Amino acid sequence: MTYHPVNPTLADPLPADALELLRSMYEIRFFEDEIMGLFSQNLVRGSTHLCQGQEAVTVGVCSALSPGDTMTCTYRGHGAVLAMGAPLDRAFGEILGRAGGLCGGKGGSMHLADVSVGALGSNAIVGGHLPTTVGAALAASYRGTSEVSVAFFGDGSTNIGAFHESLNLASIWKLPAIFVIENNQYGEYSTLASTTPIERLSDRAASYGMPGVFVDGNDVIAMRSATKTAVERARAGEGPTLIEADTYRHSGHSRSDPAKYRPEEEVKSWFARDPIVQLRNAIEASGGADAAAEVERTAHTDVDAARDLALTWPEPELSAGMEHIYS
Amino acid sequence: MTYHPVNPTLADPLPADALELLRSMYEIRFFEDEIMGLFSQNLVRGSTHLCQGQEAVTVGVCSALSPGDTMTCTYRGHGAVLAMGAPLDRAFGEILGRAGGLCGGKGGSMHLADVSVGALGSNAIVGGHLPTTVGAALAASYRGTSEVSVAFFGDGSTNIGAFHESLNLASIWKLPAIFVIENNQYGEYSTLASTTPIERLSDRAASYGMPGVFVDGNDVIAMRSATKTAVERARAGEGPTLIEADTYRHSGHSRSDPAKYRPEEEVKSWFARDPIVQLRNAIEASGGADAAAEVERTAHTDVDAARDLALTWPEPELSAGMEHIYS
Amino acid sequence: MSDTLNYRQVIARAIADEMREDPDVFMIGEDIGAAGGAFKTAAGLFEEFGPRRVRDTPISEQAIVGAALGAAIMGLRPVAEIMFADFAGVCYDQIVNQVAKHRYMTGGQVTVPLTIRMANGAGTGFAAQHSQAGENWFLNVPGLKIVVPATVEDLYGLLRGSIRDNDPVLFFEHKGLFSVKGTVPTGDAAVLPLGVASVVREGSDITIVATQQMRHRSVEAAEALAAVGIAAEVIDPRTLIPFDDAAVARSLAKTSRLLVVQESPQDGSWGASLVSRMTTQHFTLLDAPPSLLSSPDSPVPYAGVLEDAWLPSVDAIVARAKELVAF
Amino acid sequence: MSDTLNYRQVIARAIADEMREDPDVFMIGEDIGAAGGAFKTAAGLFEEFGPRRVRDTPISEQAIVGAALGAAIMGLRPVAEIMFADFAGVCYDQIVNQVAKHRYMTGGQVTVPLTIRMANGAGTGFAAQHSQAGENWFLNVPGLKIVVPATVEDLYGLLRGSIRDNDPVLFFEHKGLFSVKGTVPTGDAAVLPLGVASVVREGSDITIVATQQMRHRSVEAAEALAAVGIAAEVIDPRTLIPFDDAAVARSLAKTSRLLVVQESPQDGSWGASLVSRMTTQHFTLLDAPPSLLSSPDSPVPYAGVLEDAWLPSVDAIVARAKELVAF
Ligand SMILES: Cc1ncc(C[n+]2csc(CCOP(=O)(O)OP(=O)(O)O)c2C)c(N)n1
Ligand SMILES: Cc1ncc(C[n+]2csc(CCOP(=O)(O)OP(=O)(O)O)c2C)c(N)n1
Ligand SMILES: [Mg+2]
Ligand SMILES: [Mg+2]
Repeated sequence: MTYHPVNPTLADPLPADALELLRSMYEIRFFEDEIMGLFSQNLVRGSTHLCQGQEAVTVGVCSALSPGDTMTCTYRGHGAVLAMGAPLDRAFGEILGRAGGLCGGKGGSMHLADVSVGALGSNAIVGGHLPTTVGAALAASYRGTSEVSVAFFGDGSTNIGAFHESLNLASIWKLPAIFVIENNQYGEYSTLASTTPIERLSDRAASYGMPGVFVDGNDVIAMRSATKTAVERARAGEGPTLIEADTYRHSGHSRSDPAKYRPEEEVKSWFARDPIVQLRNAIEASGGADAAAEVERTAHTDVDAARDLALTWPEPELSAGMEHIYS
Repeated sequence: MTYHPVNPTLADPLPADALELLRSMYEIRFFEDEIMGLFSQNLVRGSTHLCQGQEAVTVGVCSALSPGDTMTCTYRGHGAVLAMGAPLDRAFGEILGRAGGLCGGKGGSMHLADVSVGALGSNAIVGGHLPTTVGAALAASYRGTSEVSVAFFGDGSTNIGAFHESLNLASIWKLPAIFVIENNQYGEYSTLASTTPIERLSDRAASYGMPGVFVDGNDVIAMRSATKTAVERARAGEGPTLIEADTYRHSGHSRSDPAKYRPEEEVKSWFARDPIVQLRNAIEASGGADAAAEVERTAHTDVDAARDLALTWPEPELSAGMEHIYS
Repeated sequence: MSDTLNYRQVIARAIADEMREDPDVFMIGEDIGAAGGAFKTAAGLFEEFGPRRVRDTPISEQAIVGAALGAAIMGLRPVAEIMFADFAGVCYDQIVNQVAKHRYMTGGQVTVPLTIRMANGAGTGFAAQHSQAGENWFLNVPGLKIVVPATVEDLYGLLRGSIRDNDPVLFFEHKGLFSVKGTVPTGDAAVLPLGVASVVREGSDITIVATQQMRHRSVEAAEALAAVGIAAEVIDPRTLIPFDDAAVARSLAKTSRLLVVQESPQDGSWGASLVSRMTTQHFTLLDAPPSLLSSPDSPVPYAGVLEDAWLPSVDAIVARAKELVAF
Repeated sequence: MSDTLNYRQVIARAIADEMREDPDVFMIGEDIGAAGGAFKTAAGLFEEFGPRRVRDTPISEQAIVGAALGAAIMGLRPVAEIMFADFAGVCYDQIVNQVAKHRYMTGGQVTVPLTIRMANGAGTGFAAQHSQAGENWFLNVPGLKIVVPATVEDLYGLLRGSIRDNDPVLFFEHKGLFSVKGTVPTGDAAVLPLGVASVVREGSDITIVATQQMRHRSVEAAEALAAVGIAAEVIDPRTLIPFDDAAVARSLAKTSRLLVVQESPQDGSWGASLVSRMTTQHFTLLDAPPSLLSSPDSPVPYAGVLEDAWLPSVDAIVARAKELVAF
C-alpha cells in the first residue's frame, strides 16, 4: 500500500466549516505559544512537547468524528485534546497544575484528558495508549454501537511492540479503531530513516490486513477526508485503518531541544507549508479574508482570556494527592 | 512478498549428506518418543512440547550453519538444540532434571541450552528470545566477524511485540540474523486464522524491509536451501531474512493436549507429508534403502543408549540451587 | 444449596455467575474460548456465553491488558487472562503505567473496573519462567489491588468480589492448588469483599501469616505444632492490597510472635512489607524477632529436588515456629 | 589529578573511561548518539567513539535490552540506556525473565556482563509515568544487581564498577541530582566495588539509611538534628543488591534506632525490605520501633505542591528522627 491520493483537499472548493477548522488550528497554535511563555516564567513543570506545525492532523481527524467517538494521544497531545473540544481554560489549568485543570493538576502537559469530550487520555509512554484505543473500540463493538476510537502517535512509535500488537488485535476483531501516525519526520532527535528500515510507514498496514493511507498532514481537508473514509469503514464493521500523516513539528522535541540537528532547507520548506497559513490562504482566495482575520483575532483573545482565567485558579489542596487512586 | 519457490528440493537429486539429515531427524523423532515415555513414567516434570512433525525445519536450517553460528529457540526446542549438535544424553539428562543435564537440571525441557554448540537458550516466553538473537548477531557485526544467529519461533509468536521490535532493529542495523517461523498452523489451540489477519506470515518481512521467504517446512532440503541464501545474505552484511516454514506438529501443543480440535482430514494430509518419511522415500528412490534403514536403526539405538545413560545420572546436589545466579 | 468443586473448576463457576448477572462482564485472553483455557479454568464459558463474551486473542499480552483497560474506561467490566503470572512481564507497562495510573492521572474522570487473572507460583516443575510469585512485582505500584486466594471458597468469593470491584484487581490463581477441593455456596452471600483476612486457625502462641500454597503448609505445620503443645494462629490475608493489617495486629496482641511464610525471595516481597509494617507500627506487640520464612534468592529451578528445596516446607515452618516460640 | 563535574556530566566520563580501556564496551539506546542522550548524559561519546560503539536505536526497549543480553552472552559488555526508569515497564520481561535468569537457566554456561542505565525518580515535574523509583520493581528478582548512586564520586566509581561487573546491573541515575557537583579522581582507584555502603556522616543517636535524593535530604536533616543535640549517622547503601547489611547493623549497634527514608510507597520497597531484614536478623539491636519514612501510596502527581508533598522533606526527616530518639 503506498500513496493514496485523498480528496477533497485544500485545492478544491472549501467546506462550509473551513473557518471553524481555521479557528481550531489557531487556538492550538496560540495555546502553545502561551504554554511556551508560561514555561519560561517557570509556571510549567517538567517538560512540554509542542505540536505546532502539526495542527492540521489533529484538527482534520477530529473534525471527522462525532459525539461519542473517542481519542487517545501522546505527550504531544495539546492539539488533539483541544481538537476534541476540551476547554482552553481547563487545559491551561492542567498544565499550570491548578485544581481547576482538566485532571485537577495531577496529570500535567503530558497527561491532558477530558473524557467528557472523548479525550480518554494523553500518554507519556511511547505506544502505551494504542491498546487503550483498541479497548475503546472493542467496547463499541461489544455493545453493537457505532463509536470509533482514534489513536494519534508519532513516526518513532511505529517501532515499538505495542503498535504491532494493537494493530493486529484491532484488525483480527475488525474493531472501529483508527490509527493515525503523526509523521513529523523525527523521534526525539533521530530521523525516521535512522530508526526505520522502510520509507512509507502506512505500508505497515499490510502486515495487519488493513488499509494504509498516506496523507498530506499539513492539509486539514485532506486529513478530514481520509479520516471520513476510515470512520465509515469502522462504523460499517469493516475494521481499522492506518493513516500516515506527513507533517513537521515547528520546534524541537521538547522545550529543552533547540532542534539544531535539522537541515535549514528542510525547516524552511516545511514552514513554507505551514498548515494554518495554507488553510488561511485558501480561505482568503475564496473571499474569506476578513472572516479569517476575525477568526485569528478571536482565537487569540479567547486563548489569552482562558490563560488569564486559569492563572487565577488555586493550586490543588494537599488532600487531592490521595484522591482518585482507587474509586 | 509471497511464495518464493526454493531450490533444490526433495524432488531434485539428493545432496551427499542426505543420510546425515535423515539421521538427525530420526534422532529428534526418537528422542521425543522417549521423552513422552519418560513423561508417562512421571520422570519429566512440568510440561513438555514436542516438535515431532517439524524436524525438517530445524534440521534443514541448522545444517546450513557453520561452527560459531548461534541459535535461539522456544520451549518447543528439543529439535533445534539437537540439530545444533547438543549431545542426546545430556539433553535427556536435562529433561530428567539430572546433574549431568545440559543445564545441570536447572532448565528442564523448556530451557535446553548448549552454548558450546551455539544453542544459546530455549525460551518459555513467547517472542522472548528474538531480541537475544538480534544481540548475538550484533556481537558478530560489532566484531566484524561472520557468525549468523538464527531464531526459531512459532506462527503465534509473530503477533507479539518482541517480534516486531526485533525484526525492525535487526534490519535497520543490517545484522546477520535469520528469523525462522515454524508455522505449525496453531498457537496453543488457536488456528492461525483466528489470531492473525493475514495469510502469509513471511509477508510481514515487508514492514522491515527484509526479504520474506515461504518454504515447505516438511522438505528438509528446501529448508536448507532457503537458509543458505539467508546465511549468505547475512554474512555479506546485507541484513536479516524472515523465513516462514510451512509445517505441522504431529501431537498437541503440550503433553496435556490431545489436539482434538484439529480436523481429521487436516491431520491425515499432514501426516502423509511426514518430513522424515519424505526424505526417506527420496533416499530409497535413489537407491539408499539399506543405508536409510541402518540410519534409522542406529539412531534408535543411540537414543536408547543416551536415555539409559542419563537415567543413571544423579540428581543435582542441593547446593546447586544457589549456584549460577551471579558469576 | 452448595457444590463440591476444586480450585480449578470454581474459577469458571465464579466468572459464569458474574457473567450471568452482568452483561458488561466479558473475558479476554489466549485460548480461553473453545479450548477452555490452558488450565481449563474457563471450561464451559465459551459454550454458554459465546465468542462475543469469551474472546480468544492473539498472543499479545500488551494488547490484551490495554484493550481491557480501554473497555473498562468505557464502562465494561473485562476479565483478562494472562496465562502464567510470569507473562505479566511482557505487559508490565500496561499494568503498572497504564491500568494502575489511568484513574489518577485523569484526576478521577474514569474508573477502571478490570480484573486480570493469572496462574501463579512454583512447585509444578515449570521452571524459572513459569513459576514465579507474580504478586511481588506489583506491590510498589499504587492503584492496583492484589488478590491471592488459597481455597475454593475464597477463590469463588474473591473472584466475584474482584469482578464487581470498580478498581483494577490482579487476581492470582495458584497452579499448585488446582486440585484442592471445597464447597461453593451459590448466591451473592458468597461474594467476598477485598481486604479482609481470614483467621484460618486460632492459637495463642504464635501468629503465622501465609497465602496460597504456603497457607496450606502453614495449617499442616500448625497441626504438627499443636501436637507438641504450640498453639499457632494461622492467618491468610487473602488480599495483599488492601492488606488487613488489623487482623494480624489483633493476633499479635495475643501471641506476640510473628512468622510470615512465603514462596518467594525476601527482598521486595509482601512478606517483607508486612514485617516492616508490623515492626514499624506494632513494635511493642512483639516479644521476639519477627521471622520471614522465604525461598532462597534464586530463580525457580527445574529439577524436582531443587524446586522442593526452594519452597518452604512444612518441616521448615514447624522448625522456625519452634525457634520463635522458644525465643 | 581530579576534576570538578556534576552528576550529569560524570556519567559520560565514567563510560568513556571504560570504553577507552575495553574495546568490548559499547552503548546502545535511544538518541544517545549525536544527540548525546535525552539528558545529555552521553555528551561527547558519539564524537569520540563513533556510531559502532555508541548505537542509536529505534524506540524499542525490548529489542534494546534483549540485544544487549545477546551481545553480553557473546562476550561483549553492553551499556544499555533506558531513557526513564519508568520505561523499564515496556521491557520488564526482558530484564526479569531473560537478563536476570539466563545464566541460571543455562546452568552457568554464560555470564551476562550487562549494565542498564536509567534516569530515576521524582521531584522534577514529570508526573506519574516519568518519575517512579524504578529500583523497587526489581528487588524480588534474583540475578540482578541494583545500583543507586547519590554523588558524583559514587556515580563515577560505581558506574565503572558496574560495567566491569560480570553480572547484569541496573544502574539508576537520579534526575533530581543532575546538578550535584563533585570531584572525580581519575584512574582505576576510583572504581568502586558493588555492595559496600558509605557512612556519609557518623553519629551515635540514630541511624538514617537513605539513597539518592533522600540521602542528601537526610544529610541536611542530620545537620539540623545536630543543632538540637542529636547525632545522626547517615548511611547510603549505594547498591541495593547486594546490600551492605553489615554496615547498617554496625551502626545500629551504636545507635539502636533505625530510620529508613525513601521516595516511594512502602510496600515492595527496598526500605521495607531493609526494615524486614534488620528486624528479623538484628532485632535485639533495636531499642525503638524501626521507622520507614516513605512517600504516600499514590502515583506521582504533577502539580508542584502535590509532588513536593509526595516526597519526604528534610523537615519530615527531622521530625521523624526526633520522635524516634525520644521513644
Ligand atoms: C517506551 C518509551 N520509550 C521512550 C520514550 C522517550 N520518548 C519520548 S518521545 C520520544 C520520541 C517519540 O517519537 P515519535 O513517536 O516520532 O513522536 P513525536 O515525539 O515525534 O511526536 C521518545 C523516544 C518514551 N516516552 N516511552
Ligand atoms: C508471552 C507469552 N504468552 C503466552 C505464552 C503461553 N504460550 C506458550 S506456547 C503458546 C503458543 C505459541 O504458539 P506458536 O508461536 O505458534 O508456537 P508453537 O507452540 O505452535 O510452536 C502460548 C500462547 C507464553 N509462553 N508466553
Ligand atoms: Mg516523530
Ligand atoms: Mg504454532
